[in-house]
Amino acid sequence: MATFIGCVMLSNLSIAVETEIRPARPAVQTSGIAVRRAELRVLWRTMLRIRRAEECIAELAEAGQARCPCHLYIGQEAVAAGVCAALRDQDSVWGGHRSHGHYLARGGSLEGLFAEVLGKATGCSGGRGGSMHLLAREVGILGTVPIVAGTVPLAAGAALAYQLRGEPRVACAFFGDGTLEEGHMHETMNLAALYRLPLLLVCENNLYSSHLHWSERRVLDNLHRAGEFHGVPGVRVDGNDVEAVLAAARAAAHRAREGGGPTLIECRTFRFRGHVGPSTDLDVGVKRRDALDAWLEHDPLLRCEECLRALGFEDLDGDTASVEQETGAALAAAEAAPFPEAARVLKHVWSSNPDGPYSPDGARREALCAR
Amino acid sequence: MATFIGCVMLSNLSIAVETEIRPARPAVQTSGIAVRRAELRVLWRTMLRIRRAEECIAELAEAGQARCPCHLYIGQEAVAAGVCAALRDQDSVWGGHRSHGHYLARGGSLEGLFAEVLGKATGCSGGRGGSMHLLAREVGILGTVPIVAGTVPLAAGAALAYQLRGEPRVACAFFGDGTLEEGHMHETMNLAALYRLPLLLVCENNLYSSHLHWSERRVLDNLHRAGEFHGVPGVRVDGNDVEAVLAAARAAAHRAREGGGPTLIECRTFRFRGHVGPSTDLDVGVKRRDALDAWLEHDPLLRCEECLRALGFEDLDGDTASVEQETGAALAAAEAAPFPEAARVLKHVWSSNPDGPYSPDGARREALCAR
Amino acid sequence: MRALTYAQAIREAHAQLLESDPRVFVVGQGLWSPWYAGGSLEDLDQRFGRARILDSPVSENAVTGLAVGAALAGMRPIVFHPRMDFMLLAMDPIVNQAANWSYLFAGQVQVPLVVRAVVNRGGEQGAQHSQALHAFFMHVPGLKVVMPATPADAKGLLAAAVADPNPVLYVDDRWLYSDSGPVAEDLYITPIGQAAVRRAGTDVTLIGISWMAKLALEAAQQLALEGIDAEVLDLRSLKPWDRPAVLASVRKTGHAVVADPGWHTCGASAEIAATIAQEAFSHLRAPVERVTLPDAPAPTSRTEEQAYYPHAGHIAEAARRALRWRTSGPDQYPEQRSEGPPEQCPEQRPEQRPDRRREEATA
Amino acid sequence: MRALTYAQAIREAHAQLLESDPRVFVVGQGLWSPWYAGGSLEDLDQRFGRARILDSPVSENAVTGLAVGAALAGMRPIVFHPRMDFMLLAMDPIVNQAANWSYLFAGQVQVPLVVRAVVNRGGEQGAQHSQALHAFFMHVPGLKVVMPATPADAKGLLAAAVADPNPVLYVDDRWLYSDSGPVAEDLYITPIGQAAVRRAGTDVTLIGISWMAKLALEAAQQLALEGIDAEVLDLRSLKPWDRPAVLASVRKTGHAVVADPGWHTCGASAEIAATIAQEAFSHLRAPVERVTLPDAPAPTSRTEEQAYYPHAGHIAEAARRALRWRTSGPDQYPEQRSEGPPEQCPEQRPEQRPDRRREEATA
Ligand SMILES: Cc1ncc(C[n+]2csc(CCOP(=O)(O)OP(=O)(O)O)c2C)c(N)n1
Ligand SMILES: Cc1ncc(C[n+]2csc(CCOP(=O)(O)OP(=O)(O)O)c2C)c(N)n1
Ligand SMILES: [Mg+2]
Ligand SMILES: [Mg+2]
Repeated sequence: MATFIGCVMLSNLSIAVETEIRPARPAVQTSGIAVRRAELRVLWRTMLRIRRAEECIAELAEAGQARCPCHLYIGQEAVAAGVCAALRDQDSVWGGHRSHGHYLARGGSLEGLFAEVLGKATGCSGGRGGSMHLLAREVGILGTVPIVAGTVPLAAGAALAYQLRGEPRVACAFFGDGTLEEGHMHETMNLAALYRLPLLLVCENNLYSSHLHWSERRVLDNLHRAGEFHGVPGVRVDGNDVEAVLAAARAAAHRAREGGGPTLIECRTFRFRGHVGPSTDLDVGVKRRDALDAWLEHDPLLRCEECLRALGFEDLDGDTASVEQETGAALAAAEAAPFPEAARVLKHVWSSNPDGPYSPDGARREALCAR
Repeated sequence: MATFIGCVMLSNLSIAVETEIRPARPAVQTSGIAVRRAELRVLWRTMLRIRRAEECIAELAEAGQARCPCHLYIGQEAVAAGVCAALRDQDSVWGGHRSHGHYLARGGSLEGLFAEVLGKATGCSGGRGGSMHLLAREVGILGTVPIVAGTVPLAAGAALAYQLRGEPRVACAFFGDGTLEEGHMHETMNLAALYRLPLLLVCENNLYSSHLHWSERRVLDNLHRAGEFHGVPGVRVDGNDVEAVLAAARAAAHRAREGGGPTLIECRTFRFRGHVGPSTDLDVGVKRRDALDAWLEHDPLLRCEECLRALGFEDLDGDTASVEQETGAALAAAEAAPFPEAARVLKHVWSSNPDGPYSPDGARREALCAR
Repeated sequence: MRALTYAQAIREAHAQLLESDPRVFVVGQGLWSPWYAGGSLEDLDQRFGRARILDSPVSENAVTGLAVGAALAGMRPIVFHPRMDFMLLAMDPIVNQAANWSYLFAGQVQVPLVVRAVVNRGGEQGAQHSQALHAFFMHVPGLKVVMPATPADAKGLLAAAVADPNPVLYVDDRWLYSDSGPVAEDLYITPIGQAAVRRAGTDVTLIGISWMAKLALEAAQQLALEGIDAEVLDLRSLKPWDRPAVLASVRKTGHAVVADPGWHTCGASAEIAATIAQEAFSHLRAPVERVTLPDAPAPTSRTEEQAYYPHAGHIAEAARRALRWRTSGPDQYPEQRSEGPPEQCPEQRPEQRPDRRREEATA
Repeated sequence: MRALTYAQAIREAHAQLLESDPRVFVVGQGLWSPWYAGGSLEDLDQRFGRARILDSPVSENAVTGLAVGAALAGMRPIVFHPRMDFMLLAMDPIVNQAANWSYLFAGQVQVPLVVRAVVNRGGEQGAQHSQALHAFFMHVPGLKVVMPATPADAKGLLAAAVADPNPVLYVDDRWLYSDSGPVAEDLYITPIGQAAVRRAGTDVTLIGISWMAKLALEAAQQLALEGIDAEVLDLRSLKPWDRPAVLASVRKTGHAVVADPGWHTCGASAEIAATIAQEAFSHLRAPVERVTLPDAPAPTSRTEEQAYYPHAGHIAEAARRALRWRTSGPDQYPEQRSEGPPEQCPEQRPEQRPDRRREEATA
């Protein structure tokens, strides 16, 4: 285990890309960092899969088929795709309320996601969590839950577990810009620096926290510097540039795995839909309408696609069709799946106590089971 | 009310004095900032009053007469004296577990303090708080309580109240270096910057939090920069140099009163006694024994006294005698005062409900009252 | 009297309080949003300015502490938590600070603070977006707790909470927001600590909290069809709660059902049932029944959600059970069995388990 | 069997658990201090290294979250809170996270976490350094709660808590640290959920929690001199609690006193009393008595402290009261009166008060 006390170099990572709040017009060669051509195509496919799934979920929500609150990831796909491509299978990923993208970028089952969102027993969380609570241990999604900042200390704890066991694993927490307003984010950064935890802190700065623009919540636009006080180095990247994200995440993961400690990556991005549900939330915050128009021209998926076409990839339509097909099949399977039995409601309160806790209300419980 | 949103200048205050952890040998001309000669003498007297009171309380604790936990301020007197001298009568002061010095520097009654520490009904908190909970509204001590960081958001709230009412008042929170490890300190700094609150954040960095040296708790020695991320400017001063402290606090209070918002002042200092009680805690942390020897040569009271003598003040012994006399009289009065009636125990749970809440246990309550 | 919805009544109370008392201000999350607070704070920022209607960063702890400090400095803050679940981050300012300061300083200060906590559940939101934690705050000396069930009380109890010199937790449930009812136009106070008799009756007392008071009334209507005359009390205040009213009713009917929209163990229903059983001991003709949420977190799927939340039928059935006890005697009553302590279960890595050869003797 | 103090027993359990299971580690405040944990963790850092005995910054929330995450990642952490009062800052990781994750993911994950919370009171420490908040955690589904009263249980319940796949709150009271008693040398498990009969008796059941179990035994000795034969149960586990043992005893004696070192309203005593009154209804010959702390924060001065904390005499007196009920009947029993809701009281600036002319009608 690494020494606990020491001084972390703040200049370990030098690939910070400063981006304006209003994106510049999309450029084909974005970050200037070489990503292998085949790899870029995989990233694009990952983003496409997220985009299509989110559009499906938007429709399910609109139709009232999905009842749980759904926070859509459309517009931010490059962050999940880029970061997850930098991780290894045995690394763990932790998320929040807006985590469909993280789950899918890690390779989580589409059917499991749709089923979960629909409240089906076959959902990735057994139909107990809905959109806001996802689990896919087989692909290293260790948990996404919607208490803002809730999983970030947990990710640090997983990183501590890896360190204590001497495993070369990394924990990665995704969270939004608003999340840095929670005090325990700062506590966690101090702990991570102090214990030199193998931790990636990925801040998806989409400029909004619910209805509030960042300028209604803080005075400085400097989120990548959130950990500086504690000795956690930070970088800022264009979060709509999947190559830039991947490069920053690779550097940070490498540093973490080598015992260098945590890194904060601020990814500047924008959600094209509203805070929750399929709408666009044009009625809130400052500047949202203008910003949306500008960011739509900066669509991470289209940018990547343009880039691939410029690189000579001609056969993207085949991928589009296969993603379409996969999505449709997964949705059909999820729709056909059963809801959980009502009588399951008291199970799993305690682990390995299949009947749940003693029922306080014997009669009611019997009634439940009889339904 | 000032505009909420805007960018705070980080360079408003330029008097930062960098000090080493190990103090240099005491120098007669300390900060180079002109403080009027008469004022310096008052500061010295304030420090002396604190020192003598604390020594008395150490004895009361040792003798078992004071039973509540007492966190002594000996060694840090220049911070309370300097900061409080920069405040006005109607400003409020908030503190923590180690706040005898803050209370006395504001002019709180010695008898009220001794009585409180002894658990007497005449104590400044009515004998309900002991050493760790002090109140003296008549001198603007709005409350000191021992939950680490507990009163800092409260101080910000008082500052907000002044701002909302358009009063030219300032709230001042004293806290230790360990306190910045609590997340809500960071939340509070963001709120204070965002709302431009008239708030002084005085961090007394005595290098220890309980038994732990700062290097066992963080990787960087940079507490004055704690608010930078949020747009709260910070300065670092030699906390054993009462003139330097006063100058920094004056600048910060002026800035706050003018609508410039909060300032963090890190005062580097050292407690000569242990974390709690009269001992010196030589058995804990790294380097405590060496550090104590070095800091004892840097005694804020002696430094100020040397300075006064160099300035030609010859009659300091008279002051010493009068402080001695005042302390003795206050102690005698406190010792003679009665303990609270046992039957009072259920009172004040709710304000203006003199009998306290309904008693859950009627019989027991009667028994209580009969004792 | 004109009718308002519950949400409108809350909004009107805020507006009138802000109008009549310059010390009142509101701080918390969602105050500048058109949808966040379900209409209960709509446009207040436009009417009273964003200096008095402060939408805040996601910093529950410091924002609540800020309100406590402002209260100590002479203001009358209402700190708004759009979900009680998030308020768990603010337990220190509420429990350690607000609740204690009057006592700590022997009555020299008061904390005239309103902590408004919204319970927002159902809709497949799940375990972290559903909790009704009023029992926590009932447990803490120094706090008061109110849970209005009608539009009229939503207004009157908010005014009472603001007028009270103590920290008051005001809990409103989104399930009530669209309920409509008569609300007086002027500002008025519904006294804290007084239950309301929603229906007079002689056979059994149904004591309801928040929307369970509504269900209790529904249950009473069902029971009436069977010739059972239930008295329905809407508790309204949980701390202090109206012991005289509850005890008087139970002493009259001899039967009680407590219906609480919180968890069972150590919930509000435990306190009320224990108190009735102790203080109306000789009048009780059957055990006090408790209808609560089961001791489980909130699920999400519609099937489990449906099973999780009690209905009026559960309250009616509990009342019948109590009344059957009277007629048929204890032997007919199916006494509840505890499953006992759950057995120790297999570890993730069994070989690492501590030595269990020795089981310590208990006597 | 050799005797250990309660603090030594806790320390030994830690050492043996750390020795036998590499997944176990300890994190929290005071672990590298010679005095912070009252000897209950002495020198563990030297024996097991500071990587596994992590003294932490003053960051209760993140440190507890760290432990939750480590548990989810396969470790068996013990997170140490030297005072339960400070743990109020960690309610989110305990209540929103640890308690919910098994349920949230339909049993696919477990959180084998021990949260050790020390109650450290008396000594004129006052309101923010005295709280025993176990009732909060009893209320939360998904948590288990234990409160050992003897050195033997201090060891056995810590081992059980570490072995359990669920988050367990382990509450130890500093008032017990110097108590001495027999403790087996090897590691053993005291099963969670089982009460211990500390004294068999026939006339009244005294149910004690933590040091109140000790006082209950003292009370039984006082009562024995008067010819009253009390049965004493040490509850040991609060969630799940041993309903079969408690109910069996009360059905036998017909009288019960619950002695809980926590506040009254919505406390552990409420749940236990309500359950007894419901499930042993026909066997009870007097109301269940509750001996608790009064509903007030902890004072500091010695006079008030002395009045604040219950003594064995209070438990004995409660038992006598219950038994008198049997002989003399209800009319002799002084029924408790609530003071009713406190009156609205004068404001700091009365002219600013909301209009109170209209008092809303309740029916
Ligand atoms: C502790 C807590 N407080 C408040 C909320 C309500 N809430 C849900 S999402 C959200 C905004 C978070 O913003 P950000 O972190 O930027 O993520 P984004 O929604 O932009 O992805 C808020 C305030 C919550 N879920 N948890
Ligand atoms: C929330 C909380 N956590 C822990 C403690 C225990 N505690 C009391 S004082 C203290 C050290 C604080 O250190 P610092 O802020 O540097 O102040 P100092 O004692 O050095 O003046 C700690 C950890 C507490 N009182 N409150
Ligand atoms: Mg955001
Ligand atoms: Mg310190």
